[in-house]
Amino acid sequence: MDINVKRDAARSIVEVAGDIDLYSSPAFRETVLDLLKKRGQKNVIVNLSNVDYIDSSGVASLVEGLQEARKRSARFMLVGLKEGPRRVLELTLLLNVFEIHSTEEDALQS
Amino acid sequence: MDINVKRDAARSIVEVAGDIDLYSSPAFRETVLDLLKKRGQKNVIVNLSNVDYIDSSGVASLVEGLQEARKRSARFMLVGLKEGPRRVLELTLLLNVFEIHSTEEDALQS
Amino acid sequence: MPGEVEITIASHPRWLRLARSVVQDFCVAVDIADRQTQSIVTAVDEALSNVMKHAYGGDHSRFVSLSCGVHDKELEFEIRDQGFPFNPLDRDVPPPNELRSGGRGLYLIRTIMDRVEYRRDGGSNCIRLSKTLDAPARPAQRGAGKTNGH
Amino acid sequence: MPGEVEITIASHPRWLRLARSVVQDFCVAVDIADRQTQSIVTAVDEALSNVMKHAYGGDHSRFVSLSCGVHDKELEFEIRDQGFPFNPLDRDVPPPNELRSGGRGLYLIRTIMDRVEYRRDGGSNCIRLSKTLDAPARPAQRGAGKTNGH
Ligand SMILES: Nc1ncnc2c1ncn2[C@@H]1O[C@H](COP(=O)(O)OP(=O)(O)O)[C@@H](O)[C@H]1O
Ligand SMILES: Nc1ncnc2c1ncn2[C@@H]1O[C@H](COP(=O)(O)OP(=O)(O)O)[C@@H](O)[C@H]1O
Repeated sequence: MDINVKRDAARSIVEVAGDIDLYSSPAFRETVLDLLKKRGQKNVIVNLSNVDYIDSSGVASLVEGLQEARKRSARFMLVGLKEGPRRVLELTLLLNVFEIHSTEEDALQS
Repeated sequence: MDINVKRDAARSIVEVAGDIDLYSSPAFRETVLDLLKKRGQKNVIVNLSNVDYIDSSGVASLVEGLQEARKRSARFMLVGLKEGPRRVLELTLLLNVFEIHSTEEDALQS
Repeated sequence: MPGEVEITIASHPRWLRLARSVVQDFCVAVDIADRQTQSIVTAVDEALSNVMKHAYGGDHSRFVSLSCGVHDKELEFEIRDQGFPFNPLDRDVPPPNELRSGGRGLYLIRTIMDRVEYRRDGGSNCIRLSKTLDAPARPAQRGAGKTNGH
Repeated sequence: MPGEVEITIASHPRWLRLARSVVQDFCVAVDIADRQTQSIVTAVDEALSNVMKHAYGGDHSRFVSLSCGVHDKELEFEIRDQGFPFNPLDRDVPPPNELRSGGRGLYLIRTIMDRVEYRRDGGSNCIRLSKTLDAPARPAQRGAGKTNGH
């Protein structure tokens, strides 16, 4: 899994490529929580368009990101969900809990 | 592995998709030899642009195709070789034995 | 060996991806539909992750095995470890709620698979995850014939 | 177990693709370059194919194992079968010529790998294929630490 963060004053975009699983989720979790806690970002977009697989530890990291964002009145958005990750969020009853957009542009304009 | 044959009076194009290995090479071999032996085709083009892997049984099938073509004064051409298959032909000292073109169009115009 | 394919990996999460490829390739070889394959990969991956995290408590020096088999309309995956005895059927698995950070693995396994069985076998935990297929899988051809080299 | 990953497959060519994925994923996990990985996959696949074709004479009801390991700068693959005793080092392997239809498997294995070793172990043939890496591979971390669940 590779992570790339694009950041400016208004928002952070976390671009992930590869699988998010027990091996890689700790680094993903840390990146997301850092942006919210240390950097105080108010808009965090996680781009999952290059992620084919996410396991329950990856889902847990997303949930922690969402909780942290709510605590700080920040927005936490997911974009580019592929079929596999979408299905895992559906099965874990989280599909309507997250703010989900098709593309980064859609998320930025929302 | 999937095989698709496009054929007209002048030439046959064998389009292969997937790996050519001990499991799939018998079907590949039969297709190629049939075109030469039963159909008497004088120009056979094997398009490997969707083949990532070829093993020694696949290479053997290509060699048999070439031998059969020579026996019948037919042309036998390979197009769209990816890096992996190209390297296997190189290692087995066959890269200069086959007539190799980049695309079907190049082969047809040659 | 109960299945046609068996893999043993060190109990380090770096090997989970490879184990998922095996499950994926196994399902493709026996003609399971893509969508169903994705879910099955998830269930098996969660079971392997649980062994690494919980049965072995994060110790990377142990091993976990996965056997993949198909019998008529039953797809079967058996996960075996020599760790802390744990019967996943003894545990209540409520639907996960959004506030909880962990606790979705067993839920996913039970939701996706049709049957979860557990047995303690000598010093091993042995979990069998099964899925009944709509149509019989392509026969796995154990001893079903010969391949001729040429 | 000699390696970090071991796989056993039924001796049917339909499982070769899955075995190649394992070798591929193993090489990726220990940071081998793509180009080198491709050749290594070829060598191991040829060894497995030979077991199916020759050691088992095309009988699909047997099993063949592959163990993958890395030790410092040595990448090692061990292939084990219970078939016809055969020492590949006893055989002359001339460079293949264009007129021959078979006979390129052992040549590819020897050309690609740095070392081929054979031993007869009880009723098993055991072939070890090794490749010395330019740089030490990423350590396979057997027993090297702990992963914390969260
Ligand atoms: N293989 C196992 N060995 C021991 N305990 C386990 C095992 N699998 C699950 N558990 C226990 O069941 C709990 C719930 O598991 P799970 O639903 O997968 O969520 P998580 O792993 O995120 O905690 C775990 O926290 C652990 O206490
Ligand atoms: N594992 C094996 N068991 C028995 N015989 C083998 C084995 N591997 C190779 N051989 C013998 O060595 C010969 C050369 O093998 P190889 O170079 O792989 O070419 P091919 O398999 O195309 O014949 C085979 O034809 C076979 O007689």
